[in-house]
Formats: sequence, C-alpha cells, structure tokens
Amino acid sequence: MTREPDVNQELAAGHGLKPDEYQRILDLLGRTPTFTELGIFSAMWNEHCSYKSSKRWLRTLPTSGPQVIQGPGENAGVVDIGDGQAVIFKMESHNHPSYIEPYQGAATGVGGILRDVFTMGARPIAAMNALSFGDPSHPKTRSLVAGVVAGIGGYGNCFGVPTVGGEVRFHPAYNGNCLVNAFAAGLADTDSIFYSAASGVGTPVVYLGAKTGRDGVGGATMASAEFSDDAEKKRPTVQVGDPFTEKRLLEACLELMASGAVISIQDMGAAGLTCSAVEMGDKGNLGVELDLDRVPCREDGMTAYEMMLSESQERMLMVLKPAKEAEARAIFDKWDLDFAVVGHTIAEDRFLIKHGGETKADLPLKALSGTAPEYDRPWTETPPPPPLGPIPLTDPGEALTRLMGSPNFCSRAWVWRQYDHMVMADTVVRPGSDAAVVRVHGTRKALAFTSDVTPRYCKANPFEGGKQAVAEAYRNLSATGSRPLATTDNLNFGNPERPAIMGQFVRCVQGIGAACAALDMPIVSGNVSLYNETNGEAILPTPTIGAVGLMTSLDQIIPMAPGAGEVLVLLGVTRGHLGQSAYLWELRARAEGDAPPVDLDAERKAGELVRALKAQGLITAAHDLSDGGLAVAAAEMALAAGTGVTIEAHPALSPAEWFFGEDQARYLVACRPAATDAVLAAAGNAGVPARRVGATGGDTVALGASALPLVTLHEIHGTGFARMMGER
Amino acid sequence: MKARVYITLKNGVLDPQGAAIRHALGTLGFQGVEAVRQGKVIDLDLAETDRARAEASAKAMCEKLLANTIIENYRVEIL
Amino acid sequence: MKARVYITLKNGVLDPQGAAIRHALGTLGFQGVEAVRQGKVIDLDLAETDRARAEASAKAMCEKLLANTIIENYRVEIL
Amino acid sequence: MRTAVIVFPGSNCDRDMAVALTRATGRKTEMVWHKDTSLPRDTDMVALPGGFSFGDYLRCGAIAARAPIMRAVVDFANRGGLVLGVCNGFQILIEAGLLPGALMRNQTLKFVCSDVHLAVETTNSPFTSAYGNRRIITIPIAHHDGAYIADAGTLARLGDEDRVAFRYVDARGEPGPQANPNGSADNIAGVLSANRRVLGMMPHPERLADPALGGTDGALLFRSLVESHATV
Ligand SMILES: Nc1ncnc2c1ncn2[C@@H]1O[C@H](COP(=O)(O)OP(=O)(O)O)[C@@H](O)[C@H]1O
Ligand SMILES: [Mg+2]
Repeated sequence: MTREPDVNQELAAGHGLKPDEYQRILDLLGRTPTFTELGIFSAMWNEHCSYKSSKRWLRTLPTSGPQVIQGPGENAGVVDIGDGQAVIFKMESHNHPSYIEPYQGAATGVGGILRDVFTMGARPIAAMNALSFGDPSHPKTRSLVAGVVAGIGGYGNCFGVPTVGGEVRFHPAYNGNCLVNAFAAGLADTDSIFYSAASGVGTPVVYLGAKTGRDGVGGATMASAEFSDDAEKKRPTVQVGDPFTEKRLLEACLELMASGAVISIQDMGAAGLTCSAVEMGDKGNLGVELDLDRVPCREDGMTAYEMMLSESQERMLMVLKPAKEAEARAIFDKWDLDFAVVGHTIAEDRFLIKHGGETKADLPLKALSGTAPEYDRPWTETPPPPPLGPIPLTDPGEALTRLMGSPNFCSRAWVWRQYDHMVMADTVVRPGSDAAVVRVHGTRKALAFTSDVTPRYCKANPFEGGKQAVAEAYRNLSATGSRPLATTDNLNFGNPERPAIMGQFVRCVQGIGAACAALDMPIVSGNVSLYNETNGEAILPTPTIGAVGLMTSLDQIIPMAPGAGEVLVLLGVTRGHLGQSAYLWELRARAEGDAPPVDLDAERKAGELVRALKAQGLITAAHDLSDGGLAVAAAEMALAAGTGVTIEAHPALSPAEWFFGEDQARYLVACRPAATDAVLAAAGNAGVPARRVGATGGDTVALGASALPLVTLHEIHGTGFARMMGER
Repeated sequence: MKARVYITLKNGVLDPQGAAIRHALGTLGFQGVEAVRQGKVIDLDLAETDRARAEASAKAMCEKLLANTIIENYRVEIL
Repeated sequence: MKARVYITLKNGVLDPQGAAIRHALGTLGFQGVEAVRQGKVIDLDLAETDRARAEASAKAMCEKLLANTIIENYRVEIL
Repeated sequence: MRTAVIVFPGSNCDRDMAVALTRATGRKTEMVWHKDTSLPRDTDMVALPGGFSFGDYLRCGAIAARAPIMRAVVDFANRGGLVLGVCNGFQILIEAGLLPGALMRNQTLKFVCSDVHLAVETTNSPFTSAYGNRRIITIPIAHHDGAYIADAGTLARLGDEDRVAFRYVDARGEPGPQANPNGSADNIAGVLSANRRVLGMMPHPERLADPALGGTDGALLFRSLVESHATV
C-alpha cells in the first residue's frame, strides 16, 4: 500500500479547511488526524455538507404545518396529501459539475435528487429542472444548454420519471457559473416512509448498488470552492451517471422496503460513504464500524481515503434487520446489483474505518457533524438599485414581439420536448402551462408542480425578491387550480465570505420565510449552493423555489387556454411598476428601480379567489402575471388557445406601465360574457380589485391600438429557442 | 483523404455501457470476459488532400465536436 | 488477452447520426467533410490466453450480440 | 383475453401498458420477468413495453432481445400469437428478428417527446381494425432512436403487403419531411409482421388511452385487439 501523505496545516488547506478549522480538529482529537481522517473531516465540514454559513439563517424558515410529516433534515420533505398518502420532494443543485461537464453534471444531478426521493420509500412521479445560463451570445452558453438539457433528459428519460416543468433563464451574470437545480417528487403511503436513523447495536450496515470508483474524489470540496479559470484542470473528477443502474436500484429498494427488511436507509451523495454512514449513526445515536475490504470496487488499489470520499453514483447504504439479510440479498441478485455487508453499528460513539487490516480512521462520530463549524458571517444590507430613469416609448406590439421572441420569453418546447414528460401516464397538464399537473396514480387526485424565482428582483431587493419567488410559485399553483401545499428551495448565491453576498442571502431567506409563512407553504426540504462566482464575479442571487400544490379532484384543474369569444378579467391591482422589469431589461438592458413590492395578503386573497371562481364554474381559464406583465400573459394565453386576444388601453397608465408593468398578485382570467358580472362581483366580495380588460377571439393579439397577427407571434415564440441555439 | 477517429473513455471513467455488455455476454454463456469498454469510431471522408492538414483538421474536429475531452480520449488515423 | 472489436455500418445503410455529425461539422466551419460514418469500438479483456481461441470467441460474441449483422459489419483484432 | 407484459430491467412503460391492457380487456395483465423462460399458460397476447431495457446500451433492444424470455416470445409469435412492441418494445422485436429493418438514432440526434399525428395505413390487422375510417389520429412519441430504416426491397415489400400500420403525417394527413419527427424512411411509424400478428410501433398508444390525459386515440388499438380476439 502506498504511504499516505503527512497531515499538516498545508494539506488541510488543500482540503479546503481554514487554519482555525484545522485547529478545531486537532483540539477535538488531541492528535494529528490520519490522512483518511482529514479527508473525512474535509468532507463533513465543507459548506456543501455542513451548511456552516447558512444554517443560522435556514433555522429561521417556517417548516411546520398540519400538512408536514417531515420537514428539512431528512433526504427529502414529506407532506400529507390525504387518504394515507404523502408527496415527498426536494430540490438540489449540481451547478459546478454541470459547468465542467454539462451532460454528466446535469445527469448526475438528476440521479442524486431522484435517489433522495426514493431513499425515503417514495416512487418518483415528477421531476423539474431550473436552469440559469449566461448570455446567449457567450461562447460557452449554447454548448452548456445543449449538454445540460441532453443530460437531464438522458437520465430522467431512461430512469422513467416524467420531467414536467422547470425554468430556463439567460443572464450574463451566469456566464462563468451556470445553475442546474433539479427537483424530484415521489409518492408513498404515510405508513411506509423510510428514514436515515440507524437503530440497534450490531445490526449489519449494507452497501447496495453500483461499485465504487475514484469518481469525484475531492468533489465535495470542489462544490464549495469558488471557480477560477483553471477549473478545467479539475476535470478528471467528473462522475458519470448510469440511469439504468439507478432504475434497478429504485425497483430493488422499493421491493426491499416492502419486504420489511429495512431499518434505515441513506443514499450516498457527495462524499458518499462518509456522509451517509455518519448520518445514519448520528441520527440513531450509534457508532459505525466499516470494513472497507468488503466495499465493491470498480478499480484496483483503491485506498481508504479514496473509498471514503468517492462520489460514485447509484449507491445506497442501509441498516438491515439481521434476520432478513438473505431475503434482501436475493432481491438485489434479482436486479443484478451489488450487495455487501460492509460493517455494523456499534454502541460507542465511534466512526471506525478498517482497511487491509489497519485502522484508517477512528473518530468520535457525533462530533463529526455535531462540532462542525457554524458561522454567523458578517453581512451588509444591499444598497438600493439605481433609480428608475425615463421610460422609453416603444410601440406595445413591437415590444411584445421582441419580448416573446427573446431567449428569456420564447417557448421552452425545445427543452421539454427532449424530456419524456408523459411516462407513467399520469401527466394531466404538460409542461408549458403555469404549473404541471400529475395525477396521483389510480385516483382522481392530482399534484401540481412549479419552480420559480426572478433573480433580477433578488439582486435589486433581496427581501422583496425572496418573497416574490414564493409568491410567484403560489400564483402558478393557484392559476392551475391547485391549493399550494409546501415548498422546497435551492438557494444559489456567490461567496458568503463577502458581506454583500451574505447580505443577499440573509435577506432573501427572510423574504422567503415571510412569504412561506403568510401563504402557508412551509419549507420542507432544500439545498444551498454558495461560492457561485468566477474570478470574483457572483451570479445573481437565485433562490429557486420549488412548490407543490394539491387538487382533490381533476375537476379543479384550470386550463391556461381560454375559448374564443370570452371576456378577460384582470384580478389584482395594477400600478404600472416598471422597476427591474423585463420591459427595461430585455429591450434596453437596463436594470433600474426597485423590485416590485409583494403584498402577501393580496397574493393570498387573489389565489383563493381564483380557486373559488373555478369551484363556482365562473371561469374557463386563468394565467398568472409575472415578468412581462399583462401583455406577455395575454399573449401566452392566446398562443395556448390558438385564438386572438384584445386588451384595451388603460385610461390613466402609460402603455408601458399598463401592458408591461410587473405589479404582483395579479391573474388574468377568462369567462363567458354572461359570467362577467358574477366574476367581478365575486372579486369584489373577496376584496380583490378586478376589471374587465379585454376579450378573446380573432386572429391577432391587440394591445390597445397596436395589433400583431397571432401567426407571427406563434412563429417568433415557437422558434426563438432554436434560433438562439443556432439551429435556424 | 480518409481519416478514422477513435474515441475511447479515459481510464477510471465509469463505462455503464461496457458493464452492461459484459453482463449480457455472461448471461449468453461467454465466460472469462473480464472487462468491456465501449468507444466510438468515426470515419471521415475529407476533401483535403494534404495528409498533415487532414490530420490537423480531424484533430480540431475532435476537440470541437467529436470527442468529449473531459471524459474521452481520441486518436486520429489518416488512412 | 485483449481483443478489439470494430463495428461499422454496412455500405448503403443510412447513418442519420453520421449525417448529423457531418452537418454539425459544417456549421462549426469545417469545410470539405464529404461523408461521416459512425461506428463502435469495443475493447474486451479476455481470460483466454490462446490467440486463436480468443479470436474465435470474440467473433462468436459479435455474431450473437455485439453486432447486428443485418446492418453492421464487424472486425476483430487481437492486440 | 389474457395478456402479458414482459418486464426487462430498464423497462419503464410496463405499468402504463398494463394499465391500458387491463382497462381494455377487463382482466388483470400478467407481468412476466425477463429471466423467466416461459409465458403464462393461455396467454393470448404479449406486449413488450417502452423504456430503456438494459439502459439502451450497445444498441436499443439488443440485450433484451437475447434475454431468456425472448425465446418463448419468438416461439409464441411463430405459432401465430399476438405480439405488440411499443417504442423500446419495437426495437426489441426488430433485434429479435420478428420484424424487418432497423431503428436508428433520430435524425435530429435529440430525444423527442411530443404528440404526433399518425395515419392509420391499414385496418386489416388485429391491432388497427377498430380505427374504421378514423384515418388521422394523435398519439405521443418519446424516443431517441426511432428512425426506421430498411433496404429498398424490404420497404417495397412492406408497401406491397400492406404491412405499414402507421405513418407520421401532418394535421392534414400529408406525409413528408415536415411531419417526420425522426427521419424514418417513408415516414414509417409502425410495421406488421407477414402474418399481421406482430406489430411494432414507436408511438405510445398506452399514453393516450384515457380521457384525463387529453385523448383516447390510443385506446382504439387496444379495443381492436379485444374485438378481434372476441371474433376469433
Ligand atoms: N427546463 C425546463 N424543463 C421543463 N419545462 C420547463 C423548463 N423551463 C421552463 N419550462 C416550462 O415552460 C413554461 C414556462 O416557463 P416560465 O416562463 O418559467 O413559467 P412561469 O413564468 O409561469 O413561471 C412552464 O410550464 C415551465 O414549467
Ligand atoms: Mg406562470
């Protein structure tokens, strides 16, 4: 066996441990750690696993409610959907790996989040992906888009989960750091949910799934380090995903869980064996002893250090009922997957790693996570953005044409056509609507899924931006007719050691917390990705919100497409807020003014009104307003329906303010003419301002005096993505 | 000029495809297949008649499109 | 013993992938790429130590699984 | 009618297919594991579902076509049994030699998931008889390797023997490149065996066989099977 390097402060620094953190290790152990131990500490104490910069703030989020069965802290959150069933979901980033190798990075991101969900005993039923890329004209952007989308499809399609939603945005702030946030949701019975806490002394710890290779050794450390231009050199650590193995792992795990053999289970993610074993022991107040000679390896001569840090995909760790070992082995044989007893639980608080007859690590297990550093990093308030300058006069029709064909507003069909969004035959509302709707198999119930954030707002005003991300998710869920249930988040920010960035983080989290509390959508899981910077240039603060809504009957679904000859009613207040609007950014590259303020009470009233209008049979269609305002919402409804719309001009507001203002808490709903008065009356009773703003029909989209043919819009919107990709 | 490009996975990079083929060969009764790695071969017909230039151009194609140099090696052969 | 198997499409069999690669090379500015055909190379590590037997066995693998002999040719090389 | 769905590792439309078959036949579908060597007794119809059997590694359907159960499926087909292969199932049928031609990577090189229009080219089969004069139908596709190719002789024979079951067309029923989602020869989306009792098709009829999912054109295929079985 090759001699291991001497451990000292310099080597610790190479592992991303700061001098005071290394000192903490020395104090804790009363001796110098071994090389393997150092690797274990570096994995456990990096930002990715320990949440050392964010924990303090995450604790402030609302995480409970009558619907919540399991909040943050497990592999995924668990939420009651009635009838003894639960939806289990989470979102997670794979930003840095995707920047380095877009296909595999994105693919393994999908693999990781699916594992988080089925580890809990749930069969995945829906996936989403929230993607942020650099400027479309940046030389790397197209290949990143192509690779990431192909990777997400390649993994999800093969695995067999419908990928039903997401977001794609482009902004130069992501030129050196794309974001790939993957969401997955699964379904389980509330009485058969599995957790990670081990129990029982001397119970076998079992390794399942794919073999261990040197994949991503050092990856957990990489995910928490800022990028520099030599990121390319870090490439050999790229992991390759194997969705075929993951699919078999899913089936084998669900079979095993059904057999009653599983005491606890934990997937192996970043620093796989280390984090999963520690987690199981820590939660169960037990020690763990591992014999690495028994770990199935793909490569020769792997060291303890490499095995403990390997990020090979498609692996699980389980604690099994001793009497069921043979049964469990048979299930894994059936699926041709590796199965090995690699250790057992012990009574003492120890994490004992043996390899080749030597003890490679002997650490206090609880202290590994329990004494992980936690920082209250200094932060500063975000200064107000530059004031809103004069608003350019652009013909509304022309402005709409430019917006609808732009990379940020054109149809995402180019993306979702590469995703199997119908497998499992329960996708009731497909991608392209406000939220996707997936039926709960074998029932008339359904779940709605959406993913939202407007990073421009978060940059200008992190608190309102954080609120807005949740509010928009709430709106998307409501516009499809579902009742928002709960939320997951993926908080993507720059370097938290910079007070300005930490300030963005703190304020966004506070905004998210306020909105989740007010809208009754507790956070049940989430993920933090920091250090998204290249050469000191941070991304826009991007706290992606994934949210799930429930419909107790498919009859509650509200389509986005109105019929012809219907009346359009705008719900909510329009003041003509153009600060940080798409109108200014997409048309003039100006990011000015404050982000739109979010009135959470108004959001709630408007959302409840939309659901009530549907329940009373008063509306035929609904769509929420978000960036791009009334004009974009009207155009999207027209495109969905294949029928024209007319929106009248506003007597007081300028065309820019009226058609393109981004005031929040608004919906555009359609109703039959005869129902108009009833809709307006119901809105009045609910305390939601409402006004008739137009009608459907014809073959143009008319904004006041300015009209453009629907076919033109259809063409521009439909081909925008392919044009951006250089395919047309 | 004809060029042949070989693209193979770098050492240590997981090859799920190769592993599945190996397994399938086992089920079909082929014993003693210890490892399988799958790669690509791409045959190019180039208008270029100069050998060195053809080779340089094929290599550029590998870098830009044909190979994923993060996980794959390539080799160009001028036939 | 190491064996390398080359699998290529038969002449006349349409190769959409090759065609698409050719097109993509064109868009990337590579001129004069007249034809592209894509095939596979499969590297086998065999326990067999006899050359002839290794070759026979690799060929049998091609016939039974590795190649679709309706549309593909194969060639085995013992290294 | 007794139906069976073969489950390969990596199959992922096996449940969807079973749901559609059970709904059409009113009888529970048997799920058969690929390592089995025989079909359940009295099976009337076998379905090879969509998905990524064996990860689609090597060639789509290649490894599955050599799984132990396939010997029984081939025997069953040779005895005149009804076999339906959808998507990956179609690829497996081809690799198993039960249908001619090959399925290659889509011309765009991209996976494509979308509704497509199909022309029902023949109602003279146990899979298509219920379509009657409904010639243009909508069914989703979801595949990466669906470009059907065959040599000229085979294509001519398929035409002469009325063995093209479905073709990709546009909304007006016109075939042509604008309606071809993957580069298939002659826009072929599904083909029948010589005895017309084996059908392979890339589109997924099981995905549009339930009004809640936005259409029921796929259900007619399953109804055809049930009706033709009842009249035997
Ligand atoms: N990466 C993606 N994958 C799948 N669907 C996507 C993706 N990006 C966007 N979509 C879908 O496109 C539609 C429009 O997206 P977006 O403009 O972000 O919606 P909204 O403004 O309603 O939040 C939504 O249905 C969304 O789910
Ligand atoms: Mg929306």
